[in-house]
Amino acid sequence: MEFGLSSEQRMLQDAVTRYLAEQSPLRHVRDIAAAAKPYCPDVAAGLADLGVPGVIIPAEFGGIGLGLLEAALVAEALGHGVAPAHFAAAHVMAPLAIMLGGSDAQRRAWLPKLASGEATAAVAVSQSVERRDGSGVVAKDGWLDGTALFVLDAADAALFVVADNAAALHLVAADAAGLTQIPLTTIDKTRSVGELRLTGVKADPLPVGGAATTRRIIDAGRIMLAADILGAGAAMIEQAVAYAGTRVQFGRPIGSFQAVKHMCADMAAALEPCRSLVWYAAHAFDHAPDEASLMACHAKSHLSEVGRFVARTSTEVHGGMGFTDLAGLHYWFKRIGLDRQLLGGPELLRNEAARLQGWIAG
Amino acid sequence: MEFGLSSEQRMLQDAVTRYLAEQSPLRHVRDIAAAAKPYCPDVAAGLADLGVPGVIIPAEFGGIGLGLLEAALVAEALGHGVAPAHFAAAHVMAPLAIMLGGSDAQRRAWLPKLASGEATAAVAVSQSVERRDGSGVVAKDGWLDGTALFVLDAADAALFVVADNAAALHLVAADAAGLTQIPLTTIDKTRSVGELRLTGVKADPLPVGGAATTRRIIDAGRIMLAADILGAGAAMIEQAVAYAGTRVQFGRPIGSFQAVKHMCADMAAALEPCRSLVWYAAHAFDHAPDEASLMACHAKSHLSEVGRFVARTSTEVHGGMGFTDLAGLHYWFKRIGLDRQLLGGPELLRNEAARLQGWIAG
Amino acid sequence: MDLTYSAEHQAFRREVLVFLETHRHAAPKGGGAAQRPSAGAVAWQKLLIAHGYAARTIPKEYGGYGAAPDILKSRIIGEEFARASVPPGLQSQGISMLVPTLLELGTEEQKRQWIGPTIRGEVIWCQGYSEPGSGSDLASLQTRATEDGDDFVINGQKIWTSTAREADMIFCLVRTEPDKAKHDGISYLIFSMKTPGIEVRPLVTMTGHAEFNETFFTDVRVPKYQIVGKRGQGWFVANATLKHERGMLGDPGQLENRFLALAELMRNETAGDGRIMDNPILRDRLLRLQAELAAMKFNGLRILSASANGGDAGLARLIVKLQACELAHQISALAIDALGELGVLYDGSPHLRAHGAWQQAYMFQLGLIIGGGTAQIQKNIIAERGLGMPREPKLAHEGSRV
Amino acid sequence: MDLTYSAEHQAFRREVLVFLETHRHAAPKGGGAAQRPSAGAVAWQKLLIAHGYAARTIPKEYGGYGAAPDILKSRIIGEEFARASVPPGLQSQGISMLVPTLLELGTEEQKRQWIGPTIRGEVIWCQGYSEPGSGSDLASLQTRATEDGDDFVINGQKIWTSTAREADMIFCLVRTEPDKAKHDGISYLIFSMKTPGIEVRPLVTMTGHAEFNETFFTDVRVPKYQIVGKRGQGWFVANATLKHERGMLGDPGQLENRFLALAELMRNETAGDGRIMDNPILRDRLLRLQAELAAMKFNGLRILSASANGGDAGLARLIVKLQACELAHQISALAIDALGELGVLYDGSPHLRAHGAWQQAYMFQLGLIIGGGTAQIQKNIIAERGLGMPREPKLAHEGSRV
Repeated sequence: MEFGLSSEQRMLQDAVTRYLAEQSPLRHVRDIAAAAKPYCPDVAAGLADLGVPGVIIPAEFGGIGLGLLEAALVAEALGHGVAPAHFAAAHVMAPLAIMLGGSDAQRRAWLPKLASGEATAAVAVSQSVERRDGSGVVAKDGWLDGTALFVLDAADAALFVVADNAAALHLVAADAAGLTQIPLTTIDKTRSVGELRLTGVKADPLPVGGAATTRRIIDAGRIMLAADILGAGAAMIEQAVAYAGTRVQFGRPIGSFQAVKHMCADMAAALEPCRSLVWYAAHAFDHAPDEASLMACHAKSHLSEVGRFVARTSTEVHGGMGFTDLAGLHYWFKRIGLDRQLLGGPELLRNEAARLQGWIAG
Repeated sequence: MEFGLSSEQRMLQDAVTRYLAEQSPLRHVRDIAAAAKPYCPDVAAGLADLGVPGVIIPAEFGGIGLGLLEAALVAEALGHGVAPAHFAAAHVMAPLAIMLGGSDAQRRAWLPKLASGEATAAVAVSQSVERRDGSGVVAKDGWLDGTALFVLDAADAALFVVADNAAALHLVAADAAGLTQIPLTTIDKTRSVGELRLTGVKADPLPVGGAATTRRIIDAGRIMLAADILGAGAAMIEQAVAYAGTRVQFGRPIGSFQAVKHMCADMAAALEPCRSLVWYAAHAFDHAPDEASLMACHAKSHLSEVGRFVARTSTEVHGGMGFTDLAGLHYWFKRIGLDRQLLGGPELLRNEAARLQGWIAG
Repeated sequence: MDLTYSAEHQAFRREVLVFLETHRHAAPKGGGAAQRPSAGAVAWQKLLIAHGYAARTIPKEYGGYGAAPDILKSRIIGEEFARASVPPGLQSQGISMLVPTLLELGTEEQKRQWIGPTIRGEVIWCQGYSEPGSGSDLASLQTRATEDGDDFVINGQKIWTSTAREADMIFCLVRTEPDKAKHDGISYLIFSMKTPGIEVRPLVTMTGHAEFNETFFTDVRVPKYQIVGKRGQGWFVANATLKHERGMLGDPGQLENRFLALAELMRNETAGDGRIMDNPILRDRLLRLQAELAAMKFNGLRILSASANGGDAGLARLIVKLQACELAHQISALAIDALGELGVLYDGSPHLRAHGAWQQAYMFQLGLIIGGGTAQIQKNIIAERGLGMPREPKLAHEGSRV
Repeated sequence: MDLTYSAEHQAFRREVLVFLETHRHAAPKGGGAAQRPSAGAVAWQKLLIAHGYAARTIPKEYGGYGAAPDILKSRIIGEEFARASVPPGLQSQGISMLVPTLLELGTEEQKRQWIGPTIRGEVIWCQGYSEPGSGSDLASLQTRATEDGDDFVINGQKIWTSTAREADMIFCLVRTEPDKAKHDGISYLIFSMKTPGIEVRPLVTMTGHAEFNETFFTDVRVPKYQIVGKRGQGWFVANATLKHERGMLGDPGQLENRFLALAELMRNETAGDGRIMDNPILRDRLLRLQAELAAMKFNGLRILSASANGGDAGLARLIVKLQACELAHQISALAIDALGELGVLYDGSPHLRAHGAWQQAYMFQLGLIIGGGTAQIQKNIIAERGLGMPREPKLAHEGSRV
């Protein structure tokens, strides 16, 4: 009985945190953001050296074969460091889709490349979360046609894992005939989101599990986004506390004013239990599959609400400085803002959680 | 162009406030509460001397013939003083029902008695707001059968205004054959709520307006409850500010601590605009009937939310003392608690507001 | 992360189950939470102590079971008694607060005299800390104890003395050195509630019930040796006790039961044309609370793990009281809103649901948000101790602050 | 309560309508809000002044229209220009802040020199108050002006100088008496932004745009007579100006437009299987905001009535900034949530709705919550001035507080 992290787990997380602090400080994040290409190959290479791309890929395919909890710890570190890097889709959802849903041939073809970081894969499942007019992919007679919006970790992807309108998954190589990629620009300049247009693209379906596989990778993705918010939120609290300790107004550090102190206490009180919720959701994904979908909904929806509160409150603690680009706090603010809306906003997730428990029909 | 109160309006409100402060101080409210009969004939007589029972009844029937805004000012004063008295149903909804829906004979029979305070009338319309299993009144062939819950201002009523399941109104005298009255006990010991069981009671329908009359009196009742919360909430803020100014901890009045100060500021910032909302809703009831239902929904739902926040926060500012019976603050807390749930809780009212604007069907 | 139990703990759980199976017929009806336990409850308590299911880590020489501390075993006991709906060991301020204090700071004689009867439920205690003028600023207390020969003579008033009407004894903070700085002039005395000069008045709260009392002292004589710790050290003695009190609040098991009752209510009650659970707004609030509850529950497991490993979960522990009290209050608030008009019924009214428990809880939980350190004091603690933020600077005219 | 207008005001409204009908062809495109008005906008402004629809109460001798103050007429002008979508009179910090200050405290010469060109939009001003180290505690500002012959020589830095890049002139707070208590050592200077030694750097905010600037002063020489008020009285001069600024925030008309745009968005956009308006959770939030908006709108009418009668709405006025900024932010937050994934698009992305205005507003409004007195400072003001609560006691080591 041990609800906590092992020293190996801490080491993994610390390694990513330290790497980012050293190789991708705020200055570097700014440069990436300014270049309007929300993905940095150097950071990708550095993370690959730490084994990040293969974190959940089994050793037989060149990965390190860890669980979703370890992946969540990496996600938290990446959120904490507002890393201009792929992760939730490229290194968790996509490999998981192939591990769970792929044929032997598909696994052998892609998992080693994904594990080494030689190739990355993007994921297009937004339509399986919530239908949207003008979007959707039809699979018919071995061909794919349509549009997929909000494709995650899209930049430089060699492979796309695409859900069709029946929530079945297909592999589409980036150079497939009939495929057009369009980048979408979001508030968050540290992550890449895109659009795919498919016109008579040859389908390469993942044969195992069908919609159940899609469900699994969405659960995993939600937990990763929750962990990302956790890390980003924790970083925002740390920055607020540090700023409040040094910023002097009325002859005293603003952190000695009860109003500021209580804003920080409220943030900490809201976020700290979230850490355990994310740990448990990730743990349940591997070890208590019956609870996984529900816990993924809860983790993502609750972190979205707490994250919004923390993002705003930390900015307020920073006063005018928090509103400027000088402090750079907005990179975390926007990261949390993006996470909230991907793979289902909190209202949608809570409704899904009610259905999962049989409290309402559907 | 004058959005504010005339000196006559202020005088009316001040008169009720002063009367209650002198003749129904907290000590008296406690006695009434302890006696478990949430209605005080002495206070009723005193309010009758001020013209309260006839506030909206035309002069030709012995009332003072003022508008709903004046009624709202009285309601606010009664909430402020946690008056153990009838009002929203007995002196506004019931006379209004007869004024709008009654025949000449019904008006001549009842309005003079209601205006003088010689008789009071209770109102049973809960089922027209939201259906509830085990409740409902069927009108058939001139007879009423069924059960009406949450009858407002029930104690000592000589007359009941009862809505049937088609939202048409009927007058039922308290001594009608087949009528049984059952008191219901709520958290609020200053107001009277009851249940009616009707077994073959002779119906005396209000002939004019049908469900439209019911709609009007419910709008009026909601505005009165909103005004009641406004008064009770304002009293709770006043008490919190006064307590915080005298209670000393850590060598200073607790009101000098920023946390306490901001709790009071938050209460005031939330409640103060509500005053204008209540005024406008009451004004619209008489002068802009197209807006009246919507504004009644907004006033009641918004005051319910703000009222809950103020009730809780004022109690917290009082610390342990606010939780005891010694301070008596809970009389206001419970008054706000009862108001919230009567004639539709905030969620129901907001949904109704959306329908009224055609934003959803229904 | 390993949510399974070791072989030793699994074996221990089986032992507990066997005990429950064997002895549950002897358990008193109505649980062990009554303020003055019945003879049956005292007998049950003795049986629990003999088996190590109560007073488990209290040394044998003082009447306890004498086991080494093992927080997981304590949890297993709690879990299995709850699951079997068998009353667990007695809970009282004497057991949770006085006994640990005596163990830490009492004289050998005090330990031998008081611990045994207290843990067996034979002696009931009340706590005399708060005063009408000293709430958040407890150290400003004014109840005076002046020396007179071999006695202290006590005059003053305490409030929130929850079991004062039933109690045999009181552990009480008094000011013995009025000239010293406020934290240094306090002593911790224990004395009989039957001592002449003590008057207890029930304190009715907003729930309409007298869950607490006010206790008045007029020339109450207490022999000087009935002090715990040294004269003037009462503040530090009391803080040792307060530390133990904090652990009592925010039990996620209890919160979970309230939540499940709420979910059931929303599935079973109807309003308008459907079940309350079909109201999307109220349902959304329910699910929000469920996520928060899950977070608090796993946060509790994290604290437990940290303690079991001899560590301290830090911030995760400091936020428990604030968050758990708020969550409990919000659960009750939703229940009241879900019931609508039925939710305001009280005091045995017709149509009352759950005997009015939701309204009562809603109000009592507001008291818990305030009591035992208001939400504002909790936030100061979280910010200063948990986040290391600067304390309020000293005032121009003032001495020190807690 | 009378929401109709008097005969005089109804006649005035007709006059305004006639003017609009006659002259609207001459109005500049794109409104009058540009920071450096075009020649067309300046011409339009002159026409408005000539008819009393801008600079209405500024005395004739300083270039204004010279009407007696009538807040209802001002409101009628505002309403009808907005309804007709015709650009109203210029708005700028020079017009709203400097001009009233000069009228109140300037010398006759200063009034004659600056008010006319400022109200006509020929001279643009920026405000030099805040510094990186002096935000909430504005009076702690450190920009120094030392005497040298007939000049002050200024060194230091200002921040949030919103129109510094376009401005001809600055009104600026500087510390002239470093030895005096902090509020007593400040002077209010006006000088040209073309003075040697001034450097302006755009200040990018979280929206990605440079809505503000930082302004640096290195040995900037300003003749001593360019002071407003007396030396060392700058704090009091500035407070007169700040009083005027507060009136600018929280326009319910603008809030209402945002709300209507949000309601339209929710009726027109779809998600899942229906319109967003059919999502009960998001709809419930919309209706909550509508009720708050109505309360703020009528609160605004109440303030207007009080002012028209020469009174002060007190608390009703003090809470406006806090509530209106929060409401604006919540309206944008709901729009983003309603759009879901579409709501995070920005910067000209494909599928972007409303040119990204919702996200930009969401962020900019957070800036407004902070700027011009943070929410915390607003709450201090509400509590102390509105509710009469005690101020923070003085600190042991400290002087005074704003």
